[in-house]
Amino acid sequence: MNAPLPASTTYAKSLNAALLEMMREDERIYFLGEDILDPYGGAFKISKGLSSAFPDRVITTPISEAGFTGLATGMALRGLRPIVEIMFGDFLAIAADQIINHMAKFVTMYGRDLEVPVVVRTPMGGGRGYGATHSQSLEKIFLGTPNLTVVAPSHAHDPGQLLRNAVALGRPVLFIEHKMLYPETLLASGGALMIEPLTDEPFPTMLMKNFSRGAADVLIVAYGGMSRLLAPLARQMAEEEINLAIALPALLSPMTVAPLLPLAAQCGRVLLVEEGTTGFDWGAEVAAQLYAATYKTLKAPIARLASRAEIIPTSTAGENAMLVGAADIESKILELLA
Amino acid sequence: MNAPLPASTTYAKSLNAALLEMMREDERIYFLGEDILDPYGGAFKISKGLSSAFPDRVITTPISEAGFTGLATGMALRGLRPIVEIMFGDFLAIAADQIINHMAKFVTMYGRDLEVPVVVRTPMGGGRGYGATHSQSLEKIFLGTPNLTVVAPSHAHDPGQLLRNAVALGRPVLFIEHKMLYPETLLASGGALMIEPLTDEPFPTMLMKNFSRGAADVLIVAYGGMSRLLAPLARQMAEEEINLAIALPALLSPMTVAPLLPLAAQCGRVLLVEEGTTGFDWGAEVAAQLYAATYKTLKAPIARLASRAEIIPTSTAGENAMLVGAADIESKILELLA
Amino acid sequence: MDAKRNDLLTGFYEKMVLINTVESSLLNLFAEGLLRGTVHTCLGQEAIPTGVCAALEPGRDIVCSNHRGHGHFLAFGGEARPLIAEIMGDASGVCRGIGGSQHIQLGNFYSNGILGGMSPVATGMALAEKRKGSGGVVVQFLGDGALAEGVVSEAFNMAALWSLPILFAVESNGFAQSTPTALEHAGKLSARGAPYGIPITELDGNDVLAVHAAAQEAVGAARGAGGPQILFMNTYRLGPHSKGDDPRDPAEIARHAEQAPIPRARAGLDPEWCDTTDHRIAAEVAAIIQGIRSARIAAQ
Amino acid sequence: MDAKRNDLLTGFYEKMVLINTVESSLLNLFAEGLLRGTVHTCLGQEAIPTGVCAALEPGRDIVCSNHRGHGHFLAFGGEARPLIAEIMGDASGVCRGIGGSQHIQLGNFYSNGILGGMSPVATGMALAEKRKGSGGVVVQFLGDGALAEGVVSEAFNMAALWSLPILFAVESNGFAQSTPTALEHAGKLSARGAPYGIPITELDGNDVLAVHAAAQEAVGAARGAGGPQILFMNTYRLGPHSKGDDPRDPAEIARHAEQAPIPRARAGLDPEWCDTTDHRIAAEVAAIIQGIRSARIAAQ
Ligand SMILES: Cc1ncc(C[n+]2csc(CCOP(=O)(O)OP(=O)(O)O)c2C)c(N)n1
Ligand SMILES: Cc1ncc(C[n+]2csc(CCOP(=O)(O)OP(=O)(O)O)c2C)c(N)n1
Ligand SMILES: [Mg+2]
Ligand SMILES: [Mg+2]
Repeated sequence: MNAPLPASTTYAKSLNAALLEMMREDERIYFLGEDILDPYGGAFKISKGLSSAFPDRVITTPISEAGFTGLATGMALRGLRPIVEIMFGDFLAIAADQIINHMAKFVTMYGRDLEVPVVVRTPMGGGRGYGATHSQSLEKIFLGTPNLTVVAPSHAHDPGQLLRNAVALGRPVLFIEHKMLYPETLLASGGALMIEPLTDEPFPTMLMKNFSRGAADVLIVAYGGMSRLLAPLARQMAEEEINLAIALPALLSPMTVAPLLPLAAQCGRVLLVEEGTTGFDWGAEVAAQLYAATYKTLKAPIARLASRAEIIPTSTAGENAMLVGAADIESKILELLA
Repeated sequence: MNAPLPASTTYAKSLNAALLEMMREDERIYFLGEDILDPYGGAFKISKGLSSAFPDRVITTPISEAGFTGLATGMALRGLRPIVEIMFGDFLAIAADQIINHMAKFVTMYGRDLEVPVVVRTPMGGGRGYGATHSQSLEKIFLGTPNLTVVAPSHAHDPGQLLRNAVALGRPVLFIEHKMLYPETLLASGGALMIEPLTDEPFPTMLMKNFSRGAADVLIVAYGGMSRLLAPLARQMAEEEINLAIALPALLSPMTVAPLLPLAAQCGRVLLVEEGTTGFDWGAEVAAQLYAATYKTLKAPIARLASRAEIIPTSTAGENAMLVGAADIESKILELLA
Repeated sequence: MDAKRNDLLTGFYEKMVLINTVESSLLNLFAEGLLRGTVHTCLGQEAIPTGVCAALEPGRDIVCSNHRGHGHFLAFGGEARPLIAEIMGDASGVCRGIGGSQHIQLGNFYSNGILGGMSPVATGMALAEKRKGSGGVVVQFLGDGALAEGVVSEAFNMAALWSLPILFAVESNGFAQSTPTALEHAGKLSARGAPYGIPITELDGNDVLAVHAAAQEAVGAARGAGGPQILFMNTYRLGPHSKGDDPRDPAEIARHAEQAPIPRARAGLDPEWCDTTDHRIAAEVAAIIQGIRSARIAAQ
Repeated sequence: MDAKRNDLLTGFYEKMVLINTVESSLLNLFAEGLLRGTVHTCLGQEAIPTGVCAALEPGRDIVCSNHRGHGHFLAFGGEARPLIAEIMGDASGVCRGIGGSQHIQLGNFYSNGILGGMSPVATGMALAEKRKGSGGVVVQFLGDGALAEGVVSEAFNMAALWSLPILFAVESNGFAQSTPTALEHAGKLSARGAPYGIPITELDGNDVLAVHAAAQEAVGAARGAGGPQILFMNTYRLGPHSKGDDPRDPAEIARHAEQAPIPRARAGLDPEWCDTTDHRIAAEVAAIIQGIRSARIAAQ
């Protein structure tokens, strides 16, 4: 199911290629969103070329996020397989009712399982100075929603393959892409880094290690855009002989920590990193589950890193101070090892 | 700030009386929502009498939850103090963008603190057979939103006083009322139960104990409607000589476990209970914080109870099986003590 | 009245009486404590589900209903027994007692309890049917109150923009819960779809033949690539909003009762046949309920 | 042209040139890498902010702006230096560099980056001003694309229902980002407010005197208890949507450039004075930017 990564493609290109391929293979797939037609091809160009190849199945929508998300749900209930693009993840809040009280409900609300094969993809995250309403990591409001699968590939994943798996799932998937990952070349093993899947699900957890002998000093669990900070940090720390095992789950919700337990037990020190604001975050659930499963066997309390619980400033200095950064991660690692 | 509870009033009456009083005292307070005018007085009758007393400041709205929530934000930015009723908490999802990307943002997004004194109150929860879209505990999607205070009084609180404090806060408050609490008489110390505030904030944590001598066997942390299950259970377990300390925080977010630590340390066994669906829930954050703060001193892993991660059935049998119930709590307590 | 018209009317009368009887029985069951939760009946509005759904082909057309959907379900061909069982929370219900009154699905029938929320979903279904070339038309039932939800406007725009086969069937009963239309809608409510270029027909929603004729025309237009249509049907709810209290003046209700769909249809039919029909249906519904009760008791 | 009209026009010309100069400078700064994030300029649309805001009293009236708000800010009396500094992410900016281009507030000016989302907020402000008896009027600037957001319809309804002092000022530039109006709106876009009973004036948004006259009338009506008003102003954006790529035909853009507000105003003024004014403002804006740069370098 998870084919080997094509050599040196970017995160954005992987998604774009998967879309083109899927639409070629399956007539039921439709692509919907704002400003997605060629030559523009979407605000982040993920749909570039799609409308030229499939003019009938690529539908540019009015600026009505709730409306066209609901539209996609209706299409999915009637046998099509729509993929929706929300231009910025921040706008998901507009479609929250359609996702929570419609799309996800239909799967089981009627006392039997209905197929609702719809994927909502969206770029999240800061780092580009877009300011308070265009930089958030709002996926956390959807975590734990019954019948909703939330997926966020890192660039150690093959995001295109994961998108294919999301479409194949037959149930609603919220597919989170960090906007800073788009231009990144997908990671592959090489140099100090070893990358391999830790699980073999449609949305696997990837394991990135910066050592080949010995054991990990710290297990880092992170997702999505955090791989952009963690890969260089892992390389750097390899030189300092700090052994990092970095688990990057793509499946955020529903979630189990089971695949992480051997690693957690092995190194006894765990750090969770996410870009969303701190408090009632992804890491809370991961930490709570990990603590319960490793009870009293860890060497130190689990460390959690997230961004400050504030709005995201536009200025570079403000944004850097507010968002979790590589320096924060580094000092937490050192703290854990102290 | 927290006056003594009036004798034997109900949760609903306490809210209603506070509203009448506040509107009498402060001309800036407006009350907005669907079907709130007399003689109907709101779907749950919380606004009964308000429109007769203050016809100009009680505004029945179109069925536009996003619209009138945004309306209230605008009023608050211009010096009024609106209180919004969302008829069922499930409909908050429709107003999510207005709450997250507007109301809460304005507080600090402009580089200075703006007053945004708006309270959004809403009934949540199941137990009445209203089915999948009228029974949820959706507050969890708003927990951790920067600049948003989420409050959920139990019936060991004085909900009317907490509502006054919410209005006085000068910042956006989401005020969650469990619909099964409305007819309940507010709890006061008496019989086997001792009730006292554990903290002295505007939104205090109440401590309910079912013993007067000795130490607690289990610390239960729960909020909102869970007090309805916990009070009788505590009385019953008093007879079985199982000592329960039940902490009922009213302030869900932002949250600190600091006031709970002495109790947690004392009994070493902690159970978290909430009605929302399991996973990425309120208890995840509480557990993660508690584990970190009590590191390796607890006698057992923290137990978490929540409802099943499914849609809420209408049938009595289905609803009872899906929602967390007194029997679930009881057996978890016994499990913890086994 | 010609024979065809008479045949139509007798069929509609039977359907309307069935709907009325089921709804009244549900209110009784609620009063008896045999039914929990909520139940919104369409007493007095029976002509709209009956007339509109008679213009549909259940095999390929689709109904998206709302909180007040029992009549839509029955008129679209749903059976009374599984519906009543569902609302009673019985495992033999059409959705195993899980959905309940506001969340029902069977075949091409779908309802949900979020006002207005089904409008874009229904629009998406219409898009799908159009693309699949099924010839199916979607009917989305909406109350007057629900027209204030922004997502309905978004659906109007999309449906018109892409010329989709959908009929927005507005049941304008002058109230949303306790609130009269004038307190929640500005301007001309029936014209809400006009700026989108959607053809609107406003009509007496208590005249079942008129409703049926208008629906046939609208569904035909939608099916024939005429794009979305709006029927704005004026009616009046004779029962309470859900169960229990009704703040309206009883005299006002009584005045409207005279103009309700069933008495109006009756006026064109043989009174004796009507009486027999009423009794027959009453007995059938009573038997259904008795059956559900007995099964329940047996299961205990 | 009479003297008063001439006075108005010279003032408007200066304001429009200021707006144009600031916007062009921002695009240059972006190209230079001195400005991050996003920047939506109103090049070619200068008449609307200028004409509308000239009809307001900044002390009591309120402006709710959108993503394309620099012109609104300057026309409503905001100063260029703190605006430019803000967009450059400088701590000396009007919102300390925290808000940035799309999130600006000062006095009675508020903007946000969620399309349509400010419509109900602005409506609430109008309700507050009405209840306080301040006599203030709220102007909510909206693009044509944003009219598809359901919450805008909800705001139209509430504003009309309660007869609130608000002017919805629609800047219809024929595009939303890359998408022409015809691909995202059905029917007659300018009529969207009609079913709510809101008076609508459609006009040439590139004629600053016409915009001003219409705005004066609309603001006056709103202030005088006439309820909400809509100005639907046709214009054309000469710059890219934000920075960078513009999929439109350059010939189309060039054609519209001739009809842009600044050349049109210029035609009624002394060309020599215009040149002097252009140079003066260019120099002023350049000096402001130089000042911010120097301060930055000094701080490093
Ligand atoms: C989004 C949403 N808001 C509010 C409600 C609560 N509610 C249920 S029915 C109703 C009134 C609906 O009025 P209308 O649309 O005219 O339909 P009617 O009940 O008159 O048939 C309300 C407010 C709801 N179910 N969904
Ligand atoms: C809710 C929301 N959806 C989408 C966007 C992204 N976006 C920013 S501007 C724009 C186009 C807006 O078009 P219009 O309203 O006509 O204003 P114009 O840019 O033409 O001035 C879009 C889609 C947004 N900011 N907010
Ligand atoms: Mg109605
Ligand atoms: Mg535009």
